[in-house]
Amino acid sequence: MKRSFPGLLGLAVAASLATASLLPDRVAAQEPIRVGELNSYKAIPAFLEPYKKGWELAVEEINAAGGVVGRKLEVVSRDDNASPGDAVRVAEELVSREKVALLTGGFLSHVGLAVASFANQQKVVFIASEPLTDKLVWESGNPYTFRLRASTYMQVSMLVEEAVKLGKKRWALVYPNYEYGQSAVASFKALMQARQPGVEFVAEQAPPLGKIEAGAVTQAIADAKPDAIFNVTFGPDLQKFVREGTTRGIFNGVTVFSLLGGEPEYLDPLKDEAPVGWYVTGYPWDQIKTPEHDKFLAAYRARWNDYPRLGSVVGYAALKSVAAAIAKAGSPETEKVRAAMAGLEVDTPFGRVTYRALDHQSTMGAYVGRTAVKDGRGVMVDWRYEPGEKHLPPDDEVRKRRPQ
Amino acid sequence: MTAPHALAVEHLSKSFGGFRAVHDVSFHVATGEVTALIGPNGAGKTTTFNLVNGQLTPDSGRVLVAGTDVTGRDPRALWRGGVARTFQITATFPSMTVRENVAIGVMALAPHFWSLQRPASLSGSATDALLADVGLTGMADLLAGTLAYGDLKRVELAMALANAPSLLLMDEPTAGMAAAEREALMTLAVRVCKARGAAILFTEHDMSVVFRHATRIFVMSAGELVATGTPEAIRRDPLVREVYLGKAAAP
Amino acid sequence: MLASLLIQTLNGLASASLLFLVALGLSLIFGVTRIVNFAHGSFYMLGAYMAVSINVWLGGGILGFWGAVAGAALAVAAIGLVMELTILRRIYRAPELLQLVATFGVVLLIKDATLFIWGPEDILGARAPGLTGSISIFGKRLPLYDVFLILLGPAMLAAIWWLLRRTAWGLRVRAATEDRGMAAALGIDQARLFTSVLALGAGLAGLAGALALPREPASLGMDLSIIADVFVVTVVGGLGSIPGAYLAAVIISVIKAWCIGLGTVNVFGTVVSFTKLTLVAEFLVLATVLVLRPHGLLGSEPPAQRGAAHVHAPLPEPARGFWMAAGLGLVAMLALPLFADRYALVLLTDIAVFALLASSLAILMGWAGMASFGHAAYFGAGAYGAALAALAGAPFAVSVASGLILATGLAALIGRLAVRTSGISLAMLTLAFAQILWAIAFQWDGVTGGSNGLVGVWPPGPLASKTTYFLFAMLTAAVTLGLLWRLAHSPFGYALRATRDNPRRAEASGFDTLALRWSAFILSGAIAGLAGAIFVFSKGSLSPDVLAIPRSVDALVMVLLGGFETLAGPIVGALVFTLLADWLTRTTDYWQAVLGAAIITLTLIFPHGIVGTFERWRARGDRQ
Amino acid sequence: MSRSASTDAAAERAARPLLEIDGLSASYGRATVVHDLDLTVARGEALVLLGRNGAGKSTTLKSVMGLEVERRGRIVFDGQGIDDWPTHRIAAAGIGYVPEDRRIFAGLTVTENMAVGRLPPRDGHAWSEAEIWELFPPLAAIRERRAGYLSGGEQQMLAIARTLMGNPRLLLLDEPSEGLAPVILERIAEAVGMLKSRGIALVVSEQNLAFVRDFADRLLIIETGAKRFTGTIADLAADPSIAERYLAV
Repeated sequence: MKRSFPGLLGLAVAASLATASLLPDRVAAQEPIRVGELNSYKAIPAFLEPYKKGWELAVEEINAAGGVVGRKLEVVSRDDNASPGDAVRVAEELVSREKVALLTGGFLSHVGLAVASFANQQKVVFIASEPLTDKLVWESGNPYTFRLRASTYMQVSMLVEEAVKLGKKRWALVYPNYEYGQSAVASFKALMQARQPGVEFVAEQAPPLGKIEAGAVTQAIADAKPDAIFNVTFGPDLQKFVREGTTRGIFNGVTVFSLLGGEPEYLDPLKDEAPVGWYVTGYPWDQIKTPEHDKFLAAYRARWNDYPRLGSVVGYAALKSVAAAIAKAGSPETEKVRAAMAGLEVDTPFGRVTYRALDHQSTMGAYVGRTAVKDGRGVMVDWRYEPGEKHLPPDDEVRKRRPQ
Repeated sequence: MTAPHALAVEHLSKSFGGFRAVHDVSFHVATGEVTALIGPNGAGKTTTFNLVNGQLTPDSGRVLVAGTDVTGRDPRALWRGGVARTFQITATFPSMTVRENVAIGVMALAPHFWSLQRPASLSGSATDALLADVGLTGMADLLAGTLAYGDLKRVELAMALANAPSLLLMDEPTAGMAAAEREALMTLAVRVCKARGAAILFTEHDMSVVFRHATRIFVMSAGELVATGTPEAIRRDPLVREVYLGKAAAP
Repeated sequence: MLASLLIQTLNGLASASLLFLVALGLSLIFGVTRIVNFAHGSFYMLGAYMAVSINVWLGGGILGFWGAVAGAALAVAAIGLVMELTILRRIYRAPELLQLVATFGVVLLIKDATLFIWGPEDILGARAPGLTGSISIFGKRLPLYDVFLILLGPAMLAAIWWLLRRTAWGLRVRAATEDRGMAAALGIDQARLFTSVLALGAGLAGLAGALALPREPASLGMDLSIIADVFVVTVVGGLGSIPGAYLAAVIISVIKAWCIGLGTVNVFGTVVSFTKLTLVAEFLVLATVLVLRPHGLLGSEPPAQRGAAHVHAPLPEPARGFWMAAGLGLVAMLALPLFADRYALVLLTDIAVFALLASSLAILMGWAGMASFGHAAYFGAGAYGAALAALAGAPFAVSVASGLILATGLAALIGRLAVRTSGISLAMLTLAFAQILWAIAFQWDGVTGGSNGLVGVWPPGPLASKTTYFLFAMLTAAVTLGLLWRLAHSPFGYALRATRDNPRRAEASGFDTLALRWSAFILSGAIAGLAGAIFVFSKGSLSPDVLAIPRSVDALVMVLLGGFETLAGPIVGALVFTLLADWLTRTTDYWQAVLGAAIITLTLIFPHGIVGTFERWRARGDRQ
Repeated sequence: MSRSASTDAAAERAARPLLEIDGLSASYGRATVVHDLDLTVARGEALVLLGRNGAGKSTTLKSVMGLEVERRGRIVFDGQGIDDWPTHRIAAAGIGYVPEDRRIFAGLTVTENMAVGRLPPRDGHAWSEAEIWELFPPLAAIRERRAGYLSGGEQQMLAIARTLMGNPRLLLLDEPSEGLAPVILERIAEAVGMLKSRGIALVVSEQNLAFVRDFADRLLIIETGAKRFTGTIADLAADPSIAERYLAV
């Protein structure tokens, strides 16, 4: 019954694949500056497809204007399979095989943190565009990681500004059961208690992400008889929440605050069922009338024949940040770029933002306003731009939270 | 004191729900004796058999093997106590060779499990002897899963004998075999057991096998032992003829 | 309070109906074809998307809504039919779990196709005309549509009961569920019956998807968010038991609704958030039920399907010269850093880790005959154990050992309960425990870092280099696998396979089969834990996804693609799967679809896994 | 013209044996069990396959049915080559199969088991439940009982009854006497004899010569998958060496 090595034939099959994967690609001698981009495209397509269009537009603009430091910019984009382990491998591939100058991207917080840790170990600059977790720049902050988007804390702070004005006493909280929802609610509680003594939190619902039992959740909230609701759910959860809550009449006479609720990604699918009068952070793309946004909007529409979502702005601004950093550094060399990132100023569709030297967080803000339904779709009204720098804790506190 | 019986069953009873499957059954098998347990379907043969081999625990009564009370012991403990068995549906390890099958039977006696060496029994003399006894030396390297049924029966017999048993329990050993083969198998089993000093208790539907090989026969009906005796006595017993044998026993 | 509880119960019943509808199809399909249809959630998702499009096409209104519901059910039924005709029909005789892998390929295909056709944005469907309002119960409002759903569940239960008990088709289905070979011998066209069952099952899932639209938007996450729940419902109810599935759906949904209704409660000074329990409620129910009743609430021991029964392949002793060849191969691998670039080493480090993980699973599946759907539990435990020790300042070796010990301990604990069951029950029990562990890691912020996980877990000193870490990983994997291969033909390996081949004979030959199965479980967990510990130091961070279902599925796919009854199979599986995924994600935007198609193709070409099928081809060659 | 042609064809078919097996080999995975076997069964004939278990009797029957074995060779039933047909089509063509271990549907009632086997009438006749109760009176009393609760003898009757509902021309009985008490055997043998008298051809695989004595037309002894002897019971009796060798009684 003795046999020769059973796997030989199987290995032969694998070998043909191996040659495709294991052998390095040849890199041309006269090359553009390569930027590594990685994101969870297949897991979060609703946000990331517009995001990709955003950065593609930015790259085209940059290269049309002659590139940076005399070289074209080339983005090598990868799917990280929404897995930290895969993301780290992809990052390694981008760095060691594609020879990218720096990394950007990220949506999911845990993936962003994993890539940040990799960036720190491998000494590669990582400009995290979207991961919202406060830890990315604070508790787990590191010298090589920077973040563009306003963090969970900052966005909560923007809404708290409005909430304290109303003086509602009994609050119900609903948030997806993972770090983003938890820290949003923790920040909300802390900020509210500091600024409005006597505030009560009468109900707390933490449905699993993407699996809200909306009927039961809205009913439980109604039973607690709150004056106001602070909602952190988004995506399909938010749509279910809105529809069930409306049918059951739980929003009647109750003020609702909803983080991210005004972002087109989450507001548009609701169409004429979009909630009315909710306080939200978001992106009223059709109403912003600043020169920098007008220019972006026109270019985006011309390029993609579609209107931008918030993801488009983030993707666009991320690549603009990359270009600005390299331009300021005068070279794509890591340590120079890293030095340039501290205090870097970048023009984005939301205006000029600064990457703070203190904690590597950019001051990109968000729009805060209320929802309404116009022409059969959800829009933001009474909105205003909240700059990011207004909603960051005092420097001392940041230093305490960030390892120095 | 005479030597203890190979098997003694004392007042064994077992019910399932309200159904009295076995009621107050007592019998014994002497050392080296070949005995058969017969009876119509549903008479309690299989239950009795499973009470003896440890798959079932009796509600009351005792099972003694070579004088030791083994009531309620599991099949593993019985194996270590010298009780071997074969199954009605031949039980072997089809993904392994005949030699491996037999060697595994031998292996369990002296397991040095966490050794990374191949089991000594694979090439041991005990395995060789068993293979030779049942006439399978030439087939030792064939996969058990590819053997003909009669050969499989012999593999199983060799596996069962690996613990040098004092008692071999055979559940319908010749089920599914041709008459000639039934003879051959039972002759082999009896011969090998005699040589090794093992007693046999078997259940069987083929009366010619029973009458030819058993020196004593136990007849069960409706959960009770209704007759015990030599083949000749059983053949003539009118009660046995009525409940079980029918015309088949006509001389 | 009582009124709230009542309303929450009604909420639960409404959710239960949809869950039941999906589970119903899965249960029917499993009963007759023995296929664990992983693509069932995809059918549900497709139903929702189809209904959206058909409703628009029909111009909305009453006709549009109900026409869309019917149309979506039919369209998805047609897709199920096509899947049966083109894929499943070819692999009914392969080992059962291979079909699961093929349907996993279908999941990937359908997901990308849906993205391609309907785009990335969630689509909120129309409400049911006439059922948009609500009724008032004790001053609380219950949507009319929920009332409709509450009634729908029992109505569908009755309808299917009637179909199975009172029609000729139902009689055939029941007969084929017990013994499909015999049914064929009585003149029942098995192929047509399977096709019709697949179509009906898929249609029911599509129907549920369409009917879910008034409550939830069509989104690309629908497939995976429901599939685990549906498996749980089917198994808790008892495989193949239709009333059992309804009962299980009701129990799980009502428990969840009650947890939500209870909200956050102060119990003797401790704040307990029952709503957070909904994250894992169904798996707690599953674990409890299966430990107490291995065949589910209303299930009984599934009859063994003849003809489909799998005869395990022999595991011959390695030929002379094998160890020499393996040693040379290892030396070649270790010399690789001289030629390959850093990324190749990183990729091979991953492959070494997954080869260990897959081999550990193959011990269970191949040697012991126990499938685990939750093998990520031990991998993750190894990773967490190692990471926590490292972050606490332990030296590298101690950290790896900590991971190993944690994984081994967990495997011992879970194995103790799991090895008493077998088949799908065992597989689902391991899944339940893995999910419970995942939920603990996900929630226990103070220790595990919650959903964000832990960062900064890099190996110290010389091992920090990718090259030395590759050498370490490769050498560790090689030594472990070498010992494992020796173990396969040690007394333990033989006894284990004997237990798998024929537990009663093994028991009668003096082996403690339960202890053997348990030992295999522990050994398997230990090796998976070692893989996890090596993994975490190669990645520098970890999050609960190391414990999650996709990781377990990946391991299963590797083992089955490679061939689970061979020693080299899991390694080849890990190699092929990792390289394929790596290559495809870099090559095409629609890599999920291509990977899905590749998996399906591989299962069709190699029904016994790549190595296993080659072995069979050669065995046939030998015979002729 | 066409009418007479079809009559000719029918006549020609009627003249041929009902079942012809030519050069059959069959294997399970790695094990080849039947080697190059030829046999024929005439219309209404009862052929008994004798031989030890594993000799290939069951496999021969399964091969005819297209069940669970890999087979090569030619099998012609009623003039049609059926060796590449799926099992259900073979059953529909008029071959009934009663497996060795009966394989009744344990969760179905007796009548439901029979309903599963029901096929359209053949040669103008369809077995009715009443005829079945007549053939196997014990079944009538337990018609609503789940088959899983039946005794071995009752299960054997049900297995035959269920197959009869398909109105077979040829009945394959695999070891019908296996595991049954002698008193039950007599009843089953009687029923099989009745089926033969109604014109149903039989292939019975058996080890128990006494069981088939009353209805067997011809015996065929197979060993290790090949034919060793064919003839009547009288032929067998006339050659004591054969009886000695294969049927030590």
